[in-house]
Amino acid sequence: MTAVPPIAEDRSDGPHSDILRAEAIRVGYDTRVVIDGLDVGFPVGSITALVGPNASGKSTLLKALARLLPLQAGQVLLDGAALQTMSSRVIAQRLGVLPQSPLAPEGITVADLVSRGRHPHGRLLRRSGVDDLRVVADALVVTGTAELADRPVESLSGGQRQRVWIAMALAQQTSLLLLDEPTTYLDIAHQIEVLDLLADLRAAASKTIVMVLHDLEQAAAYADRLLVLSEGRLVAEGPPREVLTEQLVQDVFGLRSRIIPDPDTGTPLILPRGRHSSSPTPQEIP
Amino acid sequence: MTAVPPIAEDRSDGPHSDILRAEAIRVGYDTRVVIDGLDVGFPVGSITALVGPNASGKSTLLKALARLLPLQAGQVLLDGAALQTMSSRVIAQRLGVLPQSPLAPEGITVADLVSRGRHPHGRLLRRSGVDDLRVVADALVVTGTAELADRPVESLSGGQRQRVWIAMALAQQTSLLLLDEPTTYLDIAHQIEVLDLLADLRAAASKTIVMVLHDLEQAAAYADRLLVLSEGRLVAEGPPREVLTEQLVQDVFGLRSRIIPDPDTGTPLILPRGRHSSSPTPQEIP
Amino acid sequence: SCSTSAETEASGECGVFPYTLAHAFGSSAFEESPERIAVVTDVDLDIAIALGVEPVIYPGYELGAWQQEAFDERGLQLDSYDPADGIDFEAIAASKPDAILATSGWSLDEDYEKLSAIAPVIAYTTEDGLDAMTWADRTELAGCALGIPEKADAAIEGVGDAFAAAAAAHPEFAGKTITYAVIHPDQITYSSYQGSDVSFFTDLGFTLPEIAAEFTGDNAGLSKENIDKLEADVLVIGYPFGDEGLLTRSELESDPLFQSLDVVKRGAYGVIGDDVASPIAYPSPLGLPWALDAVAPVLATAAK
Amino acid sequence: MTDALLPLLVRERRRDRTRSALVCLVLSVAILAFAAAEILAGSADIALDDMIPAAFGQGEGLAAYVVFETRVPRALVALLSGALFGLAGHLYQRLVGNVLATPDILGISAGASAAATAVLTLGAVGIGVQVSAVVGAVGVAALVFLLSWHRGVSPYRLVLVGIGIGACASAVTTYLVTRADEMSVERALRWMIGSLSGADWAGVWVLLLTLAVGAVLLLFASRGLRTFALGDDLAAALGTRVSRLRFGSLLLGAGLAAVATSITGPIGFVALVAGPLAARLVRRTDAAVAAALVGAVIVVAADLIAQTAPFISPVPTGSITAVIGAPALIYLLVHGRRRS
Amino acid sequence: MPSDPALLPRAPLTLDDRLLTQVSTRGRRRVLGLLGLLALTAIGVVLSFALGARHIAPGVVVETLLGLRPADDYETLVIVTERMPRALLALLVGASLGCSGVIMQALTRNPLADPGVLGIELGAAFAVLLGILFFGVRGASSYFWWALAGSAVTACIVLAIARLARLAASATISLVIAGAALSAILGSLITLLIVRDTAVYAHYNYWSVGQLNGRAGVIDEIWPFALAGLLLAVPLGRPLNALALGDEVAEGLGLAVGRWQLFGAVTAVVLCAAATAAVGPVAFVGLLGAHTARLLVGGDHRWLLPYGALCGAVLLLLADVACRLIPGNGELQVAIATAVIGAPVFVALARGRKVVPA
Ligand SMILES: Nc1ncnc2c1ncn2[C@@H]1O[C@H](COP(=O)(O)OP(=O)(O)OP(=O)(O)O)[C@@H](O)[C@H]1O
Ligand SMILES: Nc1ncnc2c1ncn2[C@@H]1O[C@H](COP(=O)(O)OP(=O)(O)OP(=O)(O)O)[C@@H](O)[C@H]1O
Ligand SMILES: [Mg+2]
Ligand SMILES: [Mg+2]
Repeated sequence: MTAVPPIAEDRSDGPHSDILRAEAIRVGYDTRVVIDGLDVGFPVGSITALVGPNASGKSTLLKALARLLPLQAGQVLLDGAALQTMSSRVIAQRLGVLPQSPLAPEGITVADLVSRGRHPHGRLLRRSGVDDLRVVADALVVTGTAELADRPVESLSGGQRQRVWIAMALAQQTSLLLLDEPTTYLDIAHQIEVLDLLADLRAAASKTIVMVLHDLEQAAAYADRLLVLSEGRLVAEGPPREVLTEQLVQDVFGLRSRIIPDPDTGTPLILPRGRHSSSPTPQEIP
Repeated sequence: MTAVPPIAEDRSDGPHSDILRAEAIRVGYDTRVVIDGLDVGFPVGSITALVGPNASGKSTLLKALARLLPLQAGQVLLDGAALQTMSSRVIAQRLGVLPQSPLAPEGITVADLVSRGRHPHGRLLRRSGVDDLRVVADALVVTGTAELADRPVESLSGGQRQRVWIAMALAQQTSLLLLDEPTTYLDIAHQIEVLDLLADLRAAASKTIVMVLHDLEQAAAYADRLLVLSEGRLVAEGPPREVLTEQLVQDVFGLRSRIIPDPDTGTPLILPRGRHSSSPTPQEIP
Repeated sequence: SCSTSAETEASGECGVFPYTLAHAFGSSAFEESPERIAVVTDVDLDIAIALGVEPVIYPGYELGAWQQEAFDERGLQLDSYDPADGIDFEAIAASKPDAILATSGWSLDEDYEKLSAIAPVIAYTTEDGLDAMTWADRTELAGCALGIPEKADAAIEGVGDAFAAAAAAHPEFAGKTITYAVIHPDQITYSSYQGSDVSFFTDLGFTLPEIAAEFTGDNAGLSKENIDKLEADVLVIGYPFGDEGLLTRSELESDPLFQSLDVVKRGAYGVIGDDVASPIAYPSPLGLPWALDAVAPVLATAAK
Repeated sequence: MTDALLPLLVRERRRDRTRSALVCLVLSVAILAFAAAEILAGSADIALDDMIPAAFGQGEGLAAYVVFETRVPRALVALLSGALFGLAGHLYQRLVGNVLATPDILGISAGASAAATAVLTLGAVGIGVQVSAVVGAVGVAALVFLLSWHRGVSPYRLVLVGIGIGACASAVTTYLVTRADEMSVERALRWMIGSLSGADWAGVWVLLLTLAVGAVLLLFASRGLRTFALGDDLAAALGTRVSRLRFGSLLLGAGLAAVATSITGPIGFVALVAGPLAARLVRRTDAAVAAALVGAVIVVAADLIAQTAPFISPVPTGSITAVIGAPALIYLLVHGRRRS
Repeated sequence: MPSDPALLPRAPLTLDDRLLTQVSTRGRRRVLGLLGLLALTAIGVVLSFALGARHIAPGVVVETLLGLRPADDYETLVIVTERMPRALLALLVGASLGCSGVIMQALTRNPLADPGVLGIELGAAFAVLLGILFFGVRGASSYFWWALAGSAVTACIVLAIARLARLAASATISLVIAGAALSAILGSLITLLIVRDTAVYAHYNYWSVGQLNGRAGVIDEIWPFALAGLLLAVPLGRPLNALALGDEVAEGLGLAVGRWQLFGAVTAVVLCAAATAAVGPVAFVGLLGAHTARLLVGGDHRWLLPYGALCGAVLLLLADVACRLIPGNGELQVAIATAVIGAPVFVALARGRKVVPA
């Protein structure tokens, strides 16, 4: 990974500049409507963090945006065109998805799995060439899974596996990435690495990134914009520092917390106040 | 759950008081030795957090402690008796495990899954009685999954599912709990809730808890003791505030960070310094 | 001679060459009377031998007792092919036949193409010829196509005479009703239903009971609960696959339901084995007389 | 880093391809060798000099008949039907994601048999039987798909419905066969076990055409099938139209299996074993070509044994396929590396 | 911020109670379902006494059951010597197969596995054939012992192969593949043995059609095995429940995984082998029965086992009655009726099943 230019804080908000827009969508499952009448747009080159309590509909929204769930009403526009009218292949070339808990087929190797991300770019008769392999290799390297290329996916540790899935999404080389909890299972260093990588991608290739995160501090540190979902409704939206308040955390998550600025960077630090999180005798940190 | 007494900081270290001890164990998989010659003990009523980078062997160690992986050398003692000599059932009555990413059989409902945690307490022909049902109901309630009791597990959101698995481990009612990343998929409030719950259990029922965590702040806030694993070796061990240093984070995780005390509780806050985590213009937090 | 109508309308004059046989799959032309004959079914082997023809090759099923007898009598040493995987076209081609005798044969519809590429096939004459033709029709057909109609007539007459003689020797058969049932491995079959080829019994003077009209070729199975439908003056039980199956002979005879039949109480029943059940089911000019010799005593005992 | 990894991946890829190519080559050579042996061996003695021209339809007389009309089409039918069975089985196993999922278990073969038997008992012959077998199979496939449709088709439901429909269809067959009272043992055997004794050029052309059409269609499907293993969601995310592809592949597999069945009868086990064997040989799960070749090898070799092995020959080919395929499968099962 | 003594928001007690009632009403529903199935079984038995190829007046049936009719009366004989043993046989065989189907599917974690999946059917068939061919074995009762021995041996071989294969593939897949492979080999050998002998073919065919007709005599042989197998299955509910969660979780729950797998396999083999030996390869009943049960009660094996047994029994009983009722004088093979009756129910259940679209 090379040095990257500072992030341009461009937050043009006109719907016309949104690469992806959901308009009055209703989605859900067989008997359950999860989201009803939601409008939301994602500007080109932005990083949006989708936060909210469990079962608030984050994954459902992500799936709807990637047309993995049929819309019951409304529409999703990709670059102004309705997703429903586009071919699966064209969508897959422009929009990559990482589901929340994907399952690898038995026996598949890391390299093989990641190379399946190249699927939307394949031609009927052309076997994947060196170009494809270069993309795969790149994805493996940036996710730190290069040494694992030959290993069967099922023999990896949880964090290794998660990074392989991220590599697959990256190998798809789409300008739009929808990631459902990409940092799950990762150790803190790898979490930061993955988030840095996403920021790099946004900066260097102007990718648009939408990701579900549970860690509000990371969301605040890396996203331009926070979407706060609660019970299927959008309860707050905007720059992290404006959106994230102790009140919001209390209202949305039902969590008492204290929010202080990072002494160095100024990004908000959310200090949860669980019943046991306080220690009777504060100690000096060495 | 009733009010709990403050956590007694009793850290008697004699091997005799360890409810679980690993002695010079070597474990691994078919071709790969992951941990070799590790000694570690877990005192009764302690909460131990197992931290370390991905692939450092945390899950492997946990599985070895729960005799889910055969030992290649050494032994694990549960209350002084070697695990290998004990019957599975007796072990299961005293030691509960939550694997890193368990898979529910298709179509199973939440209540059904959780009630399978009662397995080690069942008699051969006795149907699960009201007592069992009450334990199951309790486990559902404390994990906040009571409303989901009748839903098929596969129709839950990631966080809901994770809590159901935790409920199953709790329903096992063991004095020793080995949890592999119990907070994965959970929103912050639920993470805190689960950790509080574990602290409650330790305090009220004097359970011994060993858990893998990636969030070092939470590990520091809730554990009496941190075990830091790296490449299969124990590189640090002790009270969180002593163990957790910027140097350690740098050495073990390769992550630049700044550690400050929580202004209220004094527990360490680890502020990662990713390439993108600093903002050019620190802002005031509302 | 008794040509069937189907035959006369489509073929040349019987026994005169060149001769064209129109049959179910087209027609076969013979310039002169064929010398080397290949047969592809058991029944056709019988017909050939009954007509005094020595086939150049035949399907090597285990020979029936009547066939073995004929082979021994005439000292026949014939080539055969192993029919376990169907017709061995190669072996038949290698035997260089002038004609292939196939007046019977269940898979002829599938095999005809490949057989006719080897030599003209003497096939059954109509689409339903397999079921509709009697053994006499087949013998007749073979006689015409092989240029030996007189031998065919003689063979047919010989069988007729044998039956007439047996009927005369056993006047007690006349007018008695008879039921012929076989015990298959998986069911009891009422074989002598109205409309089936029961000439073996009727030629001896027996008649069919009324109940025989209840059964048809499609519906000849008989539940053991209804075993009383076998009642008649005389009952013959056949074991086409040997003394086993749904009920072995001893099981049958000790069965309370069977024992409760009148005909059984009277002792007016007989049991015949696979050696004769088969030529009765697949009659041929060679097998019939032999079967008659074997069955007549059984019938006589039962009809006493 | 990438620069270090790329050559490795390329090498890996090349090794995989070389391995695949090598396996396919070896299989092809084996097929040719077995087919040649089949053409050379037989109950009739033909001089080699007559054999060569005869094999190309040039000779005359006995040699021409035996070689060109009997042995060559038989070898070709063995080869082609084996390939079709192998492909169909492979396709279904990937479609459903279950090794037991062959056209048999999904009721397809039963549908073909039922339709074929129905028209057989109505008195139809030849091509009519084949056409109705194919129609029956494809019809059952479509029915199974439609009955299991509920906002998309989950493989599990597909299989359950397939089992049910298949049970009905085979009941129909059994019923028809027992009704057709005088069905000879010989014919029943041929129908049940699968025999190549009736192989002729018409069959060869039908099989060849089917294989060609099937191969082209499979080419379209195969890329999408690669993503199936990742689960329906990810497959869709990668641009595969999951339901459409599943429906199409279901019909395709049904068609392939039915055509082969209508010509040779149900040659057992090839559909089941070809896929897993091929996957273990080339160490990848998406080995359609290898599966076809494995199918072909099995049937050709089985036919050779069925026709020439001492003591047992000739026997219906279908009775030998398992004797070849099953031990190979067990061997690979026990000794194969855990990387399918 | 000082420690706050506030508690976790404690759910009101009523929720707890509602949950309990919810759970227990579900239990009650399951009990009711079980009673319903038992009633259906009883109805099946009664129907099987009352209906058949021959029309017998209900009064006669009742009188026969009460012992009011002369023992040598034809219709009484039909009921006593034909229908009663058959009903009993259908009951035993159906229950054995249904139960063994549930176990096999749980052990292999494969919904396509029928009880014959370990090669039991073909093993039995092969042994019967050897008996017929080389030892002059005749009659359903003698077939029974050969079939039993054959399926036991085959199942052992399959288990051994699967054990050897464990390192190379997952255990459940190995089991399934090994079973299929061995079955196929035996099938071939059978064909080779019978292809030249039409009489043996016919007898093998008779055995392999799978029918209750004419097999009443084997009741004496089958009942100890069926009963033993069903008893062995009683303690299996909980272990199978744990096994369904995967080997690791099961082990964590205190299940000696390997031992219970073996025990389950043995039980399933005993059940299926006895049933197969008695009436021929009709393991399909087990597949249908197990799935029907699953669709009715869900995945709890403590319920699945009895439900599976009863579903199998009901299915076979009704099918047996149906195949006696076809117009005409004969009967249908029970396998045909099983499919015709069972399959539509099965398809309907499978369609109605609330599966989340994958
Ligand atoms: N396959 C499904 N069938 C039915 N309901 C579902 C399904 N998946 C999710 N749900 C329900 O829809 C709601 C939203 O779920 P969703 O997965 O979108 O939540 P989420 O915000 O992603 O939560 P998490 O943080 O736990 O992943 C929840 O109530 C959940 O139970
Ligand atoms: N089933 C397996 N077969 C072979 N190797 C394995 C298997 N599972 C894990 N490993 C390897 O063992 C090592 C330790 O893995 P382990 O799962 O214990 O890591 P971990 O510390 O739990 O990591 P994570 O935080 O990613 O869960 C890793 O190198 C991993 O690749
Ligand atoms: Mg989610
Ligand atoms: Mg882990």
